[in-house]
Amino acid sequence: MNIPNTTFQDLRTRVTQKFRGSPVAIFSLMVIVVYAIAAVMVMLGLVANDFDARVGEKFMSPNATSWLGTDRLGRDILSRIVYANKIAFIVGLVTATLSVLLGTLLGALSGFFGGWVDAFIVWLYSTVESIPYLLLLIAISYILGAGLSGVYLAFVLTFWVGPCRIIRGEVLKLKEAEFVIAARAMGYGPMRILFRHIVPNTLHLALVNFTLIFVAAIKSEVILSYLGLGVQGEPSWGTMIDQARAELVNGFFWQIGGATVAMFLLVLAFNIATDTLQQALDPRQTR
Amino acid sequence: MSTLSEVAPAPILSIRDLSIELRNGGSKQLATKGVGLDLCQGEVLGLVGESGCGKTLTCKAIMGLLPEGVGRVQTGEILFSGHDLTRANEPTMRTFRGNTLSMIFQNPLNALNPVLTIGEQLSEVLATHTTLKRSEIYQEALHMLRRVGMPDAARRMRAYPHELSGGMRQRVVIAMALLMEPDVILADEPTTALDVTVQAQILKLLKSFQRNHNSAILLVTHDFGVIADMCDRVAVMYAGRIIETGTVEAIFDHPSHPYTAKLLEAMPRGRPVPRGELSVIPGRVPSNPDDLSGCKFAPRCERVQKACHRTEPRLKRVREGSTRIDPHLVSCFIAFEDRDEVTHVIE
Amino acid sequence: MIQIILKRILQGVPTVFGVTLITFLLFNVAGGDPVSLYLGKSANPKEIELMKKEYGLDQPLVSQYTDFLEEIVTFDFGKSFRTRDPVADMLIDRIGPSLSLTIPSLILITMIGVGLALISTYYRGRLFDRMLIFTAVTGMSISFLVYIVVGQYFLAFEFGLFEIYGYRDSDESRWSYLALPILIMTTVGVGYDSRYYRAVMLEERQAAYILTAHAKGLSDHRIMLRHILSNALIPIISRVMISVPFLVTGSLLLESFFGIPGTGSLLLESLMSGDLPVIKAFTVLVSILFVLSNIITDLLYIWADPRVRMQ
Amino acid sequence: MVAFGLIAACKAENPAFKDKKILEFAIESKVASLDPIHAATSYDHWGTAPVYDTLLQYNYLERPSRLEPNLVTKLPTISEDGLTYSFELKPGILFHDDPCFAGGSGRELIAEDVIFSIKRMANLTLRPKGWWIYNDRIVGFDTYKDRQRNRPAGAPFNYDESVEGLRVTGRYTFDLVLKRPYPQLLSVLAMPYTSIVAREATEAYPEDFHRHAVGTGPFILDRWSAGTELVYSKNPKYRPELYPGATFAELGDEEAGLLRNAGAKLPLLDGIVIHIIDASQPRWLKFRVGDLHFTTVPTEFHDAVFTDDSQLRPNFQAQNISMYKVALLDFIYRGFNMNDPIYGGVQGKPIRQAISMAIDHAEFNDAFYNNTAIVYDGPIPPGLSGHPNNPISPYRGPRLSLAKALLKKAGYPDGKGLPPLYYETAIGGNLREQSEMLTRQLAEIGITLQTTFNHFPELSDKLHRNKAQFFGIAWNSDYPDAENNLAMFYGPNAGGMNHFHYQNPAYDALYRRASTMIDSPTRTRLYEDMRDIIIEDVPAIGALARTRIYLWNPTLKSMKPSETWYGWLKYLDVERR
Repeated sequence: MNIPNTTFQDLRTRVTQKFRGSPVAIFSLMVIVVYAIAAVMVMLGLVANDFDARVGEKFMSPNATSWLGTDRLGRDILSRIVYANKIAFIVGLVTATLSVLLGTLLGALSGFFGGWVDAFIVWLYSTVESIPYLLLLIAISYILGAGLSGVYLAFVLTFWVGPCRIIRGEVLKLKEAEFVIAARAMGYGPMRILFRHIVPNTLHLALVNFTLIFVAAIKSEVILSYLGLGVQGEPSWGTMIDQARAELVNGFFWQIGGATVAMFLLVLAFNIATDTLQQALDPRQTR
Repeated sequence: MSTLSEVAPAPILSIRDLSIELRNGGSKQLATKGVGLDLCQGEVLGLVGESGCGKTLTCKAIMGLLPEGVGRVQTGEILFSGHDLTRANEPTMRTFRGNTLSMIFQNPLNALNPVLTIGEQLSEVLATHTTLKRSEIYQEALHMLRRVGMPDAARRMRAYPHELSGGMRQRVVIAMALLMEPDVILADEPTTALDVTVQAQILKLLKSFQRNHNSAILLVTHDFGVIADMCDRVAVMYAGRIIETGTVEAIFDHPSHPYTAKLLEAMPRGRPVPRGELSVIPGRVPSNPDDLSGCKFAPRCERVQKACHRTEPRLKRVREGSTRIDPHLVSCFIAFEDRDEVTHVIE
Repeated sequence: MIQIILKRILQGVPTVFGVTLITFLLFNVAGGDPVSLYLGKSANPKEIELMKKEYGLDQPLVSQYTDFLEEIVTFDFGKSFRTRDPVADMLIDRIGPSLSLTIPSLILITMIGVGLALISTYYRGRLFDRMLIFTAVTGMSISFLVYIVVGQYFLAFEFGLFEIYGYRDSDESRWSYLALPILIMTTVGVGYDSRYYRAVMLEERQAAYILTAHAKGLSDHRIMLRHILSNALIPIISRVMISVPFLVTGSLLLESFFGIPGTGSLLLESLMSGDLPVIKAFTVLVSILFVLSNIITDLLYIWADPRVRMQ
Repeated sequence: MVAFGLIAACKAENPAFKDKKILEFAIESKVASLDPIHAATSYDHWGTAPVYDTLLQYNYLERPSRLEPNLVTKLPTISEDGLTYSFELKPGILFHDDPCFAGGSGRELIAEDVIFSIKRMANLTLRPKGWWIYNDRIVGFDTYKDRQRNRPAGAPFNYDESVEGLRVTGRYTFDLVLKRPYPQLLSVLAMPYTSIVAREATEAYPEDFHRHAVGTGPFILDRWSAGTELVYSKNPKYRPELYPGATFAELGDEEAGLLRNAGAKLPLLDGIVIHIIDASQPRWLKFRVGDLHFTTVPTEFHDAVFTDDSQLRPNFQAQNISMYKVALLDFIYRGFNMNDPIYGGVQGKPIRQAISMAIDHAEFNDAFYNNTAIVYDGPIPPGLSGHPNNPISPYRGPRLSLAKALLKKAGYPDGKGLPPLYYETAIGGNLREQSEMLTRQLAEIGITLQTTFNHFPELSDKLHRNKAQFFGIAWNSDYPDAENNLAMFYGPNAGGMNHFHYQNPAYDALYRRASTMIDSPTRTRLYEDMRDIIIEDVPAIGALARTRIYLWNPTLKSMKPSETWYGWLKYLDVERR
């Protein structure tokens, strides 16, 4: 993305304008907010506390007490879906934050200092990139064992490449910008220039990458769950879909349907938000 | 219609009360308001003004190429060859474009498709508008390339745009525009991207073509030097409005709008001004002129009066520089403050 | 030309080297010990030690690594822990079915994706365009696993349109087994690709030379097909070429769900059973392919873009 | 999509199968090797059984399964001291035709072949998975193995060296001499590991004998497509063997049509196609559309098949689908690391007992097996002597108040002060949900369970290295003798099959005594004593025995499945295509 001579203020205005102009984008933001609130409520223990409790017979159809029926262990599916939302948010947030931080740090150092630092970091990410993403993901989580921490690490070690590459490119460009040259003329140290002057100007790119990775993490968790490597001990949409695969044949589609729809809405909202964000940040694209 | 128009030659392109609306996200604004221009056969009309005043948009509106979903003709008409171009459908527009009505764009590098050869980009104009055979098309295109002064033209036919220098690219762009010997050429700052010596050559080329074919040129520029060399008449635009129009002599000798005067002051005659230097007048062009009541130039005007802020002045005829066929019009209260003579009003 | 190619190949060497290092670190250093599996459930410590010795797993790490490098250079990856077949043979056996799945899918995805993008660019902002974007974003938001499970259950089982599972390596029957996996892969892929190509083309559409083309009075068809498409060719080539190494890796999920004996299912089996020789060989081969396809991409650029050709 | 449908509509019917009796079924995992000495899993057994023969086999109809001679004329004569077993092969048994034999035509099976096949178990370069069955059993076998192991590098394995306990006494006769009594030997000789192979074949295909199956069995391997299917055709030169008659039949066999082929020459089929389908959904769907003749019911699909009282649902009955339940020699348990400072040893005994009382196996049975499994106490599965038919354990759950009392007495009231219990289990199927249920049950008495899911190699590695604190796996008996299960708690087996690292001298003494005895009330009493020690000490909390449920479409005839052995495909019959 090429955003010539725009201040961060301009970007913020453009983003707000873009979102205001699109009802779909506003709707997507609302969905994200609702999900986020639900996730916080789960964390505070206000809702879905009974996700692990036996509330009835196994495989009950939707009824007055269990709106989406029960699973094999007689647990309330709706509670589990809501609870899994928390997991999705944690997985998404942790993965996206760490990946973007790591990617930005390495990308910034690489672009700014050049030389062997750059050579090393470029080598590192082109190496990681040339291993198929799913293979790397599975290999890492296989070695770390199933479970949440393995999932995080596998995701971060796989996903940092994207932001790193982009931030590096942007830093390379900004390095020559007038305000950077001015800062140099003021005699500021390289670290101050890099992290006070250059990196803040790449925040919009970090934001877009953040949303992209958030979605990628939620979707990849399903695949890992299918392979038995996903979240353990707590319900996640991935484990629910994986569990419910077999139930489709039995004629119980509440679990797979519910988890799919729940996940679909959040991912859709994030996709739309990301799109809107990208449009606002890169006005050349009128998507 | 006044009696004057009966004497003047019939315009080949006539713009009446053209208002172009721009949409940006949810907000709308008028980029031009009530623009009126007449272009006669064999005439070069200069359109001058700061960047963003609506010159290029006006040209695009004539071509029917306003950015889709963003720009729209709100009111007015553009008469050409018996059609109102603001209402003409795409197929009709296509028969005009590149044929009897052509346009030369500012930046010659961007105006050429980087992955097609010069030859193909020239030939496709002929392939679209004529029924010539391939070999004839090739000959025609090559001939035109030679006419615009392209050295080694036969070889250049197979070249890609990036293999040519800026001046040569602009020659290609001009060759494309001239291929069909159009009646009207819209030249949108055809030389601003080029260096001084090349500028002169390109302008000479345009001028000689115009003379030979008796074409009409609407020359968009902000360089009064170019105007002086090329044009018969001038229209000055500010904030989407024509604020002064008249013959080159009238404008240069009797600039009646403070804005025009400032522009001329800023540029000693005869010396070309590099792009961007026009904005020596303090202040900025209003971002949304319609938010401003009264004269749009008032905030920057040194001679501003109370009345200027109340109502927007309309174009009126001034005596100095007006001829029988080419009236000198200006929209400014102070231009008339000494005399309350109102001769003619053009909306 | 040959110099360019040689130079690019040399530039790829550090990447391949990096992949070997990562692979080695992942599996030999961080990974668990696969040996006990292969001795069966009645293994005893003595037998475990013996087998480690046999496979060189008791050697110092450095010499294990140099052995691994030697395997790569000689393209002799030894034998699978699990099946005892030479790894090279296993990969060769499995590559055919994977390619029969991935190549038609890639071709369909690209053709449909570019086609839809062209139509969408032509009708930008109108109903077709909005529908396409909506469908693509919706499609992208559904888990791949759901496509597979639901596709297999409804299309193949309930409606009986497709074979449920299996593969037979003969020209007549192969496609009847592959039809549904290819359909699923294409459906998912088209969503992503048409959106991407559309963005690319819309960007081209904004270019100044497109305005010139319009000003010349060219027809929309000519502008779409000759001017926009030829410029979009470069991003299209990039996108297609990026996918090329993944043609060989097949599809982990599709292959295991539909019983296609391709490299994807081989990889999954190997990962699940800790079959290190196969995993390592596979990873390194794919990274080599990745480097090679990058080189080919560069060469294609030269063909597609006169600007690159000059340099 | 229509176009795709059209492509798919030309269904892949194999013309070679026309008018033939071809059996098709699916197994859920790849066959890794068709070399019998590698045949460790039931999938390998399915793959090898059609091609190879063992000396002994089980009677097809009789239940409980009883050994009967297969390649031999009769069961072996056993010397007084129980150490020498004498066998006599049936004459005229031919190996399959194969280029490895002179003239390409299979030669006759002789006693040397049996001895050769046993010696292959000593060849560690072949990595025999069944190495343990002769380990420390046959006179001279272990020294032979050691000698060969230490042979100079590059030297070939010497099969010609004689072993004292492996004696050829004639063209068709041979003796096996044991170091000490090994009453399980007969069962072992019906295991696929001990299938008889031809030396010519192993030498002709040194690198890929595991893909070139050349045996004496009822079917010949035509094709083995990696990972997709195994295709067999009838062996036209199969020795004259007949379908068993009514003498062996159980009640109901006749009604089930199992005697219709009595006296017919085997095999009845023209060919077999074994599909390999690892995912359960497609395997099940393929059976439901009739592409497969029979299937086992994946546990996830029990609800689709059974009503809550484990009867077939009406739609299956309407389709004339038949069902047969095979009780598995199955021991599904949760085991402890007995070396653990808190949960292991003597100090951990009350905690283990409390945990045992917290676990409700009936709930597992209901949720995961639709009550088709059998819950029992101790390590001896149903059908074997020593198995308790009634609940006998005072620690069988759910007894929550007693469990809490025990914990309190041990100093951990309501689990307070107890560190979390780390549970190791495998990945796959519904093991995740199982662990969730276990977590919930243990939480009732205040014990926190933290589960780690492992790939099978990892799990077995942890078990071998004594790294698993608490673990859940299943043990399938290798042969129908409780000795196999009881060996899991024998001290010297620690680090091997004794995953618990359980050490109890009294138990070991009982085991040593019982392991050399043949089946007798005395031995059963010893088994029961050992069983009760395990129930009291709780190194393992048990147990469930799954019932494998076979369903078959009406096109399949004379089906009486068993998982004690897999050689019974030769008795099956299907409708012609």
